[in-house]
Amino acid sequence: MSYSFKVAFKSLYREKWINLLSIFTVGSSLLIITLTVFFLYNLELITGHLPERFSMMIYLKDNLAQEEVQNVLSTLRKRPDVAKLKYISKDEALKELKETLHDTNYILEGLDDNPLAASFEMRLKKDFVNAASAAKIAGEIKKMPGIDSVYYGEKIAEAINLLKRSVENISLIIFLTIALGVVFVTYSTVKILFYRRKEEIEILKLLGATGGFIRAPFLIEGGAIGLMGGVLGTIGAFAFYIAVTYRLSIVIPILKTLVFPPGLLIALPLTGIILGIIGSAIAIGRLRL
Amino acid sequence: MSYSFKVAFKSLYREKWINLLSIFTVGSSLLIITLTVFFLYNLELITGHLPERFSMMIYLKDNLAQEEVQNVLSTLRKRPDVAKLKYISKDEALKELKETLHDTNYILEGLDDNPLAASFEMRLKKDFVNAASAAKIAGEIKKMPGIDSVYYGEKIAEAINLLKRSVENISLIIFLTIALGVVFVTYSTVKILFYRRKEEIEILKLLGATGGFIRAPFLIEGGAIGLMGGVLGTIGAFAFYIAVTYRLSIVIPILKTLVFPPGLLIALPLTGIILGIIGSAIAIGRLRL
Amino acid sequence: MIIFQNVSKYYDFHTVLRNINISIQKGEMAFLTGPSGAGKSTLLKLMYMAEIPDEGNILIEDLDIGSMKMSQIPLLRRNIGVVFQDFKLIRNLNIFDNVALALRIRGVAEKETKALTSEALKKVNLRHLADSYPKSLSGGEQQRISIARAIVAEPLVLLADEPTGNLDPGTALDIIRLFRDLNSQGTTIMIATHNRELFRGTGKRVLKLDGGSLVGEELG
Amino acid sequence: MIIFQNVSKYYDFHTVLRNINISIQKGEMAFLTGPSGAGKSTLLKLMYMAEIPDEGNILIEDLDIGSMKMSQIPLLRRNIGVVFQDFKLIRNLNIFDNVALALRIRGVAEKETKALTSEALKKVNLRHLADSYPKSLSGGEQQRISIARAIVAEPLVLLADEPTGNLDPGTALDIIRLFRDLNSQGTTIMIATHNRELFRGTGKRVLKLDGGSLVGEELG
Ligand SMILES: Nc1ncnc2c1ncn2[C@@H]1O[C@H](COP(=O)(O)OP(=O)(O)OP(=O)(O)O)[C@@H](O)[C@H]1O
Ligand SMILES: Nc1ncnc2c1ncn2[C@@H]1O[C@H](COP(=O)(O)OP(=O)(O)OP(=O)(O)O)[C@@H](O)[C@H]1O
Ligand SMILES: [Mg+2]
Ligand SMILES: [Mg+2]
Repeated sequence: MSYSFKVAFKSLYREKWINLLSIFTVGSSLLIITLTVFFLYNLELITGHLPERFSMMIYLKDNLAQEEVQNVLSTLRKRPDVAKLKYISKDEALKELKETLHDTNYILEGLDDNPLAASFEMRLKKDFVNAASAAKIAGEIKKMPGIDSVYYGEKIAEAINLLKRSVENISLIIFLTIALGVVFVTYSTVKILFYRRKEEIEILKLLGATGGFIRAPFLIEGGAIGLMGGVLGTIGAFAFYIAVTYRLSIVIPILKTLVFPPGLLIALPLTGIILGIIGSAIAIGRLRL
Repeated sequence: MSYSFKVAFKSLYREKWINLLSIFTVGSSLLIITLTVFFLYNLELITGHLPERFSMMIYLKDNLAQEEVQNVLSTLRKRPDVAKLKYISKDEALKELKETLHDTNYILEGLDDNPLAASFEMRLKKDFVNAASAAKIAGEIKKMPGIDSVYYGEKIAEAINLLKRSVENISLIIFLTIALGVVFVTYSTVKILFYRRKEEIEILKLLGATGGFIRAPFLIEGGAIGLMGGVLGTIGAFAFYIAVTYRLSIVIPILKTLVFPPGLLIALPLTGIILGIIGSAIAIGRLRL
Repeated sequence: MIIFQNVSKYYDFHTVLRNINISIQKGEMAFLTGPSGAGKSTLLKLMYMAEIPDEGNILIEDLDIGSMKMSQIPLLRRNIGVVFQDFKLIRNLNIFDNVALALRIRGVAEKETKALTSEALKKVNLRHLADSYPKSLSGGEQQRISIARAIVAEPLVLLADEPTGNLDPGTALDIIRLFRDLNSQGTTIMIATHNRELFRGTGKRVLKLDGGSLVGEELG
Repeated sequence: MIIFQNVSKYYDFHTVLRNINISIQKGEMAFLTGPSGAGKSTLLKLMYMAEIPDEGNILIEDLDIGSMKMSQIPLLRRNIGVVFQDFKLIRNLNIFDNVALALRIRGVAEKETKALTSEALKKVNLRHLADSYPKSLSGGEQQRISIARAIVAEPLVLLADEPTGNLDPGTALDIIRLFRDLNSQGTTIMIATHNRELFRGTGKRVLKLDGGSLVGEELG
C-alpha cells in the first residue's frame, strides 16, 4: 500500500504541469457548479415575488344595482375560461388607491365623492393565458350589460413571469451541461494519466500483479487530483463570496441568503475526491488480465 | 497531404469512442458558451430599464418665494455629496402624478387647487450611494430652512440595481470560467490524442520528418473533432431555440431578441474547428527535433 | 514441470503452433530454437497465459491452464519469471524499482525487497545503475535488467525469450552461467534462443521448432 | 563519408565516449563491436543527431554536424537510414505503412512509394505481412521490418544497430548479404554488432569499442 502511494505521488510530481492543469480544471468545474447552484437559488429568491398568474380587471358601470352586479357575476362564473373571480367594491378600490398613493394620499382628501368604479378581478384558466384569447375574452365581456370597461394590461406581468421561467430553464440546462462537463473533464483528465501508463499496466499484468495492485496508484492519483481541485474550488467559492458580500454590503435584505454555507468547506473537496476516484476507475475500466 | 488526412481519419476511426466523447465534450462546451452569451444578452435587455442611479426627493414647504427656493438650491449645490439637482415645480409634480395614475386620473379632476409640493430630485455622488450616508445626508437637509420633508425610499431601486450588477458579475465569472474550461477540455482532449501517439512522434522525428509532416494529422484530427463538436453544439443551440420559442410563443415583445442568429450556423462549427486546431497545436507544443 | 499436450494456436487463418507435445521435468533446463517466426515466443506466452491455446492442454507445475479461472492468472504469473524478448521495462520507474516490482507484486516486505533487489542487480553486474531510468541504458543493459527482474523473486519456473540477443558473447556466457546456477537450485528453466553458443556443450535438451511444429530434439 | 574528430560524449559525470577519431570513406562498409555498454549505440546516435557531442566535430557526407541548424536535422536524417536496436516501429500503422513512411516523409509520389515498399518487404522476405500490425509480429520479423524501412529510401548512409540480435543465423546471413549488395551500389554502411559471424571473412574494417574508447581495429 505504501508502495502504491509512493508510485502515485511520484507520478503526481513527475507530470506536475499536466496535473496542475487537471487540478485547475476540476477546481474551476466545481466552482462553476457551486456558482450555478448559488445563482439559481438566488434567482428563485428574487423572482419569487413576481406575479404568478394572469388577471383581468372588469370595471362595472357606476350605480349598478346589487341584482345587476349579481347577474354579471353569475354570467362570468358560467364562462369556461374563468378560474377565479374577486369582487372589488368602490370602497375597497379607494382604499387600494390610497395605499398606492402612499405618502401623497392627502391629494385625495379634497374629494367629496368616491370617483372609483366597482370591479371584478378575474383570473383566467392556464390554457387561456395568452394575448389572443385574452383579447377575445375581453371583447366578449365588454359587450355584456353593466360593464364599463375591461382592462388586461398585465401583459407585462405575464412576460416577466414567462421570462423568469425561461431563465430558470436556461440555467438548469447550463447546470446540467456543466455537470456533464465535469464528469467528462475528470474522465479525460484521468484518461491522460491512463494513457501515460498504458504500457506500464500491460507490463504489471504480465508480471502477475492483481487488479487492486494495478488500480491503487491510479485511484490515489485521481483522488489526490480531485482533492486538490476541490480545495481550489472551495478557495474560489470563498473568494467569490467575500467579493460579493463586500460589494453588496449590509444594505440589502436579500443578503441574508448570501451566508457562506460552511458545508461547502467539506462538500467540495469531498466531491473532488469522489469524482477523481470515479473518473480514475472509469478511465482504467475493466482490467482484462 | 492526402497521407496526413488518411492517418488522421484512420486514427479518428480507430479510437472512435474516445473521439465521440471528445466531440460531445467540445459540442456541449460550445453550447454552454452560446447559452451563456444568449442569457447575458437577454438579462441585459430585461434589467436595462431598471433605475440606474440613486436619487433623493427633497420636498419644499408650500408657497416658498422664488428667492427662498434659490437659497435652498445654492446651499444644496455647495454640498460635496451632490452630483445632480433637478427642480420639479408644483405643476410638473401634478403632471407626473396624472401620468402615474394613468387610466384613473379622472379622480384628480375634482381638485381646485394643486395639492402637491415643489421638490428637488437630487442625485448623490457614487461614493455616497449607501444606506448610512443617505440617512445622514437626508437628516442634514431636513434641518435646512424651507424644507418640508426628504424622501429616499429608493432603497429598493438601489437594491435591484446592485443585484442586477452582481448577477451580471456572476454571469461574467461563469462565462469566463466556462470559456477557460472549453480551452482546457479541448487541450486535454487533444493531449489524449497526443499521448496516444507520443511514441509515434518520437519515431517520426528520428526518421527525418519535418514539423509540418508530424503536426498535420494532429491538426486535422483536432480540427475534425472541433468541427463535429461545433456542428453538435449548433444542433443543440437550435433545439434549445425551438424549445424556448415554442414555449414563449408570440405573446411577448422581448421575443424579438430571440430570433435565432443565422450566423451561429457558421460561427459555432468554425469556432469548433479553430478551438480544435489551437488545442492540437498547444498539445503538440514545440517539437524539439 | 511443463507439459504440452497436443497444443495448437491459430491467428485468424494462420497456424502459429501445430500439435505441440512437450514434457519438461521439474528442475529441468531446456532450450528452444528455430528460425525467426517459428513460434518460440508464442510457445512461451502460452505458459504464462499471455496467449490462450486454441487446442490441447498445458500443465505448469501441476496447474492445468485450461481449467484455470481468470482470477488465478496473477497467481500463476507470480510463480513464473519471464525474460521478455522486448524487455518490457517500465519507463517511469528507475532500475531498482523495476526489479523490485517483481517482489512488491508478491507482497514481499520492503526490507527484504531491498536486499533481494540489490543481490539480483549484482548478479547481472549492474548495481551501479540502480538509480538510472531504462531510457538511459544500453540495449544489453536493459536486457540484463529484464533478467534480474525475472530471477529476483526466485520463481519456480523461469522462461527466457532470446535473453542474450543484445549481449556480447562474454556477457552472454555470464548469463547462461547464472541460469545454470538457478537451475541447480531447482528452478525449471526454458530458454528460447538463436544463439547456439548458449547450449553448445551444456548437455541439456534442445527443442527445435520450425513453422509452428516441433521438428526435432537434440542434446546441447 | 563519416568523420569523427576528437569526439567525446558525457552523461552527467559519466563518460560514454572518449576522444573518438574515425574516418569512414564514402561507399565503405564498416563494423563496430564491443561489450555491452561500450558506447556503440551512442556513437551511431551522434551521427543522426539523436545525441549531440560534447566535444569534437562530426562530418557526415560533407555536412558539419556541429554547425548545423536545428531546422536542417530532418534533411540530415532523410539522408541516413537507421536500423534501431529497439526497432522503433509505429504501433498504429500496419507493416506496409511503417515501411512506406520513410518514403512519404521524403515526399515520394504514392505510386512509387507502393512499388518501392513492396520491393523492400520482398528483400527481407516479409511481403506476406504487409497488412499485419507490428504487435502481431515475432521479434525477428519486427527487426526485419525495421531493416526494410531503413533501406527502402536508398539513403546515402545506412546505420544498423545490432540488426541481427533477434535473427537466427540463416536469416542473419541473408541480411548481411543484403547490406553488402547495398554497399556495392555505393551506400556507406556502419553496423554495430556483437555477432562475430556477421563480419568474419568479409574483409571489412571492424572498429573495437570498449568503455567509450576505440581500443583497436581489425579486418573481418
Ligand atoms: N497476435 C498475432 N496475430 C497474428 N499473427 C501472430 C501474432 N503473434 C504472432 N504471430 C505470428 O506467429 C508467428 C510466430 O511468432 P513468434 O513470435 O512466436 O515467433 P518466434 O519464434 O518467437 O520468432 P523470433 O525468433 O523472430 O522472435 C509469426 O509469424 C508471427 O507473425
Ligand atoms: N541518456 C543517458 N544517460 C546516461 N547514461 C547513458 C545514456 N545513454 C547511454 N548511457 C550509458 O552510456 C553507456 C553506453 O551506452 P550505449 O547504448 O552506447 O552502449 P552500447 O555499446 O550500444 O551497448 P549495447 O551493446 O548493450 O547496446 C551505457 O553504459 C549507458 O548506460
Ligand atoms: Mg520471439
Ligand atoms: Mg546498443
